[in-house]
Amino acid sequence: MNTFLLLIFPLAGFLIAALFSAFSKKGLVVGKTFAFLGFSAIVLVAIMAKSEIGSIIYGPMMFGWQLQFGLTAISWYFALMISGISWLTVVFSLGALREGGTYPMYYAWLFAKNLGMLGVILSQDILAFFIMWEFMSWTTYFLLQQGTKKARSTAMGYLIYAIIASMILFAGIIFLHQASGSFGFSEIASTVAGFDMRTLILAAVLLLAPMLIESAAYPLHRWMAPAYSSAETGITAFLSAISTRIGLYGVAIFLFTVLGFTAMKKLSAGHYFNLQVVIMTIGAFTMVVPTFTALFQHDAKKLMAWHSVGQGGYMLVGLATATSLGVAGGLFHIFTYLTYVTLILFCIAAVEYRTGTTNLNSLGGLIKKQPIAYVGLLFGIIGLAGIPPMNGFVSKWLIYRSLILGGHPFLALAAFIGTLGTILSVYKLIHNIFLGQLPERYNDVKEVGFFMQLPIWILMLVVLGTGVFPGLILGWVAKIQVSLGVEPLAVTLSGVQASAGQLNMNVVSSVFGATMLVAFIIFLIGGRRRIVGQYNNYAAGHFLDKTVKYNFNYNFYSAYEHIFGKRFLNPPVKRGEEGLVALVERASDFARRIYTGGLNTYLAYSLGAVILMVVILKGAI
Amino acid sequence: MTVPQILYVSAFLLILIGLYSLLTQRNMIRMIIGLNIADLGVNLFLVTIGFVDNGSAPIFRAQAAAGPMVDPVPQALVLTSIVIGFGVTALALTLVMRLFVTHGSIDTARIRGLKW
Amino acid sequence: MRKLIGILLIGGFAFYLITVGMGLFSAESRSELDSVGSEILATSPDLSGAANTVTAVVVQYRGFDTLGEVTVLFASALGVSMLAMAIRDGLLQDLFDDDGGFVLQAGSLALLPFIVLVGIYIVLHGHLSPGGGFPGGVIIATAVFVVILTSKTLSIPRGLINVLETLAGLGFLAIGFVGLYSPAQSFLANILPKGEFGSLLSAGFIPVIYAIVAIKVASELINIISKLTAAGSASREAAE
Amino acid sequence: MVSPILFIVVPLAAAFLTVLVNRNAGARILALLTGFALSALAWFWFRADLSTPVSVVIAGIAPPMGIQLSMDRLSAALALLISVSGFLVILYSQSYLKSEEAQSKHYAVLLLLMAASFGILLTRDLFNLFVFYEILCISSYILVASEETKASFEASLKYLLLGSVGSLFMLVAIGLAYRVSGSLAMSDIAQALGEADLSYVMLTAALFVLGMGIEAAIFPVNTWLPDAHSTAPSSISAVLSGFVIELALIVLLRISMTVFSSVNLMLPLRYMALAGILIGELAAFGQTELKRTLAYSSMGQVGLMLFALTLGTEAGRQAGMAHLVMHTGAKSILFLIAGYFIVRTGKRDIKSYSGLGRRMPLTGVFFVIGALSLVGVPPLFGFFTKFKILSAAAVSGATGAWLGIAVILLGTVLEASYLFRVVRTLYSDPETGNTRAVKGRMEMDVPALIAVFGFTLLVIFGSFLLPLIPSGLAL
Repeated sequence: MNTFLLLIFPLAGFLIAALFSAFSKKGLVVGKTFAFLGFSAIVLVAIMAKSEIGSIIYGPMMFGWQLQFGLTAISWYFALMISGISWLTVVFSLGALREGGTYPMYYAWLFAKNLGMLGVILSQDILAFFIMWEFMSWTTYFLLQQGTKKARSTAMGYLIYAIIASMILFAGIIFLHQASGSFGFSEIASTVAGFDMRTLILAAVLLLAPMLIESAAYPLHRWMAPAYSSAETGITAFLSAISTRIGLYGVAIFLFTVLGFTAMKKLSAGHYFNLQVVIMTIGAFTMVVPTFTALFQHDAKKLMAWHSVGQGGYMLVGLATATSLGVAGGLFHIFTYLTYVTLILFCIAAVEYRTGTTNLNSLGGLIKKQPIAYVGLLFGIIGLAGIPPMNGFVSKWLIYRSLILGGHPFLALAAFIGTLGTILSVYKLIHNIFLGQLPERYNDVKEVGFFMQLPIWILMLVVLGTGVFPGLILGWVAKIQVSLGVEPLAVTLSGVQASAGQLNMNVVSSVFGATMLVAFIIFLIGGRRRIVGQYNNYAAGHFLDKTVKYNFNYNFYSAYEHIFGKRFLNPPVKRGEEGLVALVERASDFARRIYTGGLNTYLAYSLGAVILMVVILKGAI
Repeated sequence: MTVPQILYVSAFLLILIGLYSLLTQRNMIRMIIGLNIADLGVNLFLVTIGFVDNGSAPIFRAQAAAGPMVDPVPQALVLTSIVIGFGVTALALTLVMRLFVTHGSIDTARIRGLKW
Repeated sequence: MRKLIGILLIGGFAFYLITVGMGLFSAESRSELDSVGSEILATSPDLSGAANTVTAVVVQYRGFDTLGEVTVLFASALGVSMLAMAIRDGLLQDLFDDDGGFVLQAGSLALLPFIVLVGIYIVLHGHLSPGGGFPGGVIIATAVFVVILTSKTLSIPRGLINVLETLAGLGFLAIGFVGLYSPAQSFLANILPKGEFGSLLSAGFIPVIYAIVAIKVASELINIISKLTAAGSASREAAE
Repeated sequence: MVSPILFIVVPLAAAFLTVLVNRNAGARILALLTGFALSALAWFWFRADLSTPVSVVIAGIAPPMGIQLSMDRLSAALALLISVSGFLVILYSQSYLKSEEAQSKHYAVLLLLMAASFGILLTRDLFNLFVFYEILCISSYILVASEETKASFEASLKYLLLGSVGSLFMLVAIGLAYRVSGSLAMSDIAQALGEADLSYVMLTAALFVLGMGIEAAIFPVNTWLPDAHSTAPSSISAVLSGFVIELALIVLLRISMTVFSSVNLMLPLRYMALAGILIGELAAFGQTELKRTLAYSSMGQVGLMLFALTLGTEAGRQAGMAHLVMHTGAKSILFLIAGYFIVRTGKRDIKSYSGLGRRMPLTGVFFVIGALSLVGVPPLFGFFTKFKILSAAAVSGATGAWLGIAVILLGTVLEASYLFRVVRTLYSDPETGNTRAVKGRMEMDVPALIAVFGFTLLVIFGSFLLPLIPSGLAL
């Protein structure tokens, strides 16, 4: 029943909100209230649905096949994340959305997107999966448009990638349906087990490529950062947190359930094609390249969007190891990343709400104006950088550990390099927004209101809480591993107690806390503090007054950028993308030129067609 | 060569001449004439199909004609085909008149506002 | 280049048309029909009562085609009148500007009744001899065309022609309906008495339909011609 | 007694009468009533038990001497489609044609076109088919030209000359067929051609298929389509794209599969279909005018239908016909709305429609729904038909089936990208100066809105029709 409601509530919400926005010009307050109530209901239903894991509900008949939906361990995990983040986004937007903005269908599309995502994770056969997948892609497109003017063209970029992904998946489903005669996961798995190598590779590519596009894996990632960063900031948070991770859900489901372990083993033993190596390599590139692209962004949202791409690489690598530690790390990283990216983006949104910009070159010094946003951002970036005691440390630890134990030194190296880039860029983020000189125009900036603070507080709590007691989440992750057929991780409340490695976060955080305490004590008793004004500066032996701009926020890391920014991080993929577009345009031009407008030519075509047809008919005998 | 063979060949030749002028002429009026020539060829072809050696017209008279009658069906078809050809030609000429007014030309190479 | 492509295509087409066609037609020397025509020839005198079998085929056996044919004419007349309506800028003014002079005008007017009479004769004898509604209708239209060519100030009674056109079309359909709801129970069934074979009043509804077709054809043709020559159009009258 | 012949006679009579009425209001009402009557008639036949086809012989003379019409399930379904969409288009024209002088003639020609469509559908006589085909062609030429712009005359004349060459080919083919069979009834010809010399049949088939294929817009002979569909009045574009080409396609397929069954026409047609999809979608991608884009998209969609119909399996045919119904709905929506945009802005370029979606919210939503269905997005009808086509292709084992799947999926990507470029423009901020050009009320007039809404309903709920769509292509 709750599973059913999990689909019905967003659907009803979508329809009601759409109707409401179609017939009412104003009424943002009503919309907000409705959305708050609706998403609260969805969260409640999602929590209560736990008892229904394993049950199946049947959807409508389609092509002679009864669509199946149901909860599994992994889909409950995702359902909680989806509904939770949606709820937080809605709470945040209670404060963040201003009257008079151009968000006619904001809540309607949010509901619809929820329906799409919940549908994808609840579907228990590939037909339902595909239908909900398409729905999700399209609603994302519409949701992305609820933002700036620029959002429309970047959303178009997303749409094209999404359509290509859908069409590949479409081909895969047609292919698997033709091969197995069924849409069910288990029937397909048993058919796939009997495939020969070539067919198996085809099936794997057709199923996994669209998931990799959706999760913005390396060479197919270029749509994501521009699209997400130009959306409304609450939406950016929501999308970065969970939307792309549905692709990873797909990878997990397809690898472990639809293709199955037999097929995966077969694919990973091949000499000329090794699935695991391919996915891990993709993951490694995704970890490194987008992270360093993020480093050189001058817009906070864009920077975070590039990190969303980069962090996906860790999750992908973790899942692809197919070991107990790695899968747990990948799955847990999805959760941890979700928490701190939302936290960071909410804090950025809070700053944007007051200052009207997310441009890192023009912000600065807001630490005293928006202290809560500062602390929230601090918590978030500590998590993002993978430093204890935040939860990001645990998930990254699991992934590193699995890579080292699994004998993938280069991957581990890539992961470390990625983390290095992350640390550098999050430093840029917090420095350019909150530290340094406060521009005078921001003298009147205040902290944001209650509704915008609430999600930040909640998320700070979660980031720290699940960092100190990772077992809260890891316990469920172990259950997911059981259901996927992976050996479960031995988990305690405070960490991991496996033979492959042990981690006690209580100890780690205590040590961390104690160290901090000691440092603080030393700071208190050691030096004498002198508080100076922000214009009390000097450079090159000269004191600087107000009139002189002394702002080293501007073009942060421009030296690094000069060394390797523009030269080799982006170009190959960018050139490929541009080349493809040019190719399509040229092909289109060629096709158009068939229609010359000359009547004689057209008549010649028809006569030629007759002759050609006779020739083909004769040849066909 | 028998009579029907001559007729078939001339019918085909007429069709080919008509099509050739459709393919190569740029003057719209000439193209319509070409269409009419080809139409003529088709009509001749249809009539020839009903041919019977020493056949007479399929009309019953008081004094019975000697020998067989030719097939009446193709003749009826040709009647229809001629009428249709007339209708199409009239419409085509009207359009050419309008085109001449709007484009100032009846050359297909110049009437290429719609392309690509 | 255009010619070369034209010749190549035509050559290819001719190759198939001649080889394939002639392969079959080379054996062509039939002393009797092997088609449905022979059945029609055998049944026509009884079934239709028309001496001219072609007429029987046109009006009765394939009467539906004739309805379609009349509709084609109707459609193209509609099209011509819709599209020619706007030819107002004297495109053809110089062509038709001169009248034919008194002799031709008077002569054409004098000829008018005779040409029409010939037309009517041909229409009415369509079931007996070559001729019928189509040629007859064309001849009647020719009478008007001759007058249009010679006279500058002819005003065509458009309203009357439209009414005739519509009534003829509806009449054709009505006869069809009579057949549908008569005991014969099929559209366009020939239910009128057949009369004596070979006489003027024979062959059931065939002369009636041919008369209707003649009216239709004549009125459509007059319509088309008068539109195409812009006869009686507002601009022409205004130009004078 | 309700005879199928009424399908042809009623619109014909109405067309004759309309000219006599010669008053715009009267003509409008008469056309509307006729459309409604035809829809009711079609509904009657659609609900009737047609497990054995109902045949009607004209003048009480059975074939081969006479002409036979036959109403089977396929014809009934298509007749319903034609009459309902004809009715909706007439409804739309009530507001669209307001400024036109010769409304009564316009409606008369439209009714003739409908009569001819039914004639083509029902007749089982090859020459009778030709006659109705000619009526269809001539009325299409007239309707295309009735926009009375420079471009529409050009398009109409090109269409006319190409179409005439096509009918010339058809007539030669009919002559050749009559020569070997001695009959004009399709069943007799089918039998005779089955025993005839193969190369003779090939020439006949090629001539017939490409002659009729001109109206059905199969790939190399569809050159008239982008011109004609883009310059015709939008209501007529909707008719031409909505059911005329589809109808010609179905009848063409029926004849290829029954009359010319001794040669493998499906193979060349399938390749032509694939070329059509690729060329059509690619060419549409590079267009800047909305209606021309839609016209090229029709070319691609025709290819899609033809591909499904030529797979040679039951499932393929059913999928093709379902897609045909879907395309009627979706393309009509898009063309009708495009017409509305042109009326409101006086411009044809996509970029001059910026911001219209916000000013006409309902219209904008309908446009998006139509576009989504054309692309094939799940809850809408288009997804079902596309899925059916692809799965039918996958199981058919026909030559080129997998190539076809790849081409179709590629075409879908292209289609989505150009259609949503339009949607993006509709919802972007209006250009300066654009506001001034928009005249009249912002939302459509009521009849037009109802018409578009009708097609939208079809596109949304069409999937429930799937089991009702027949697939038999028998004579």
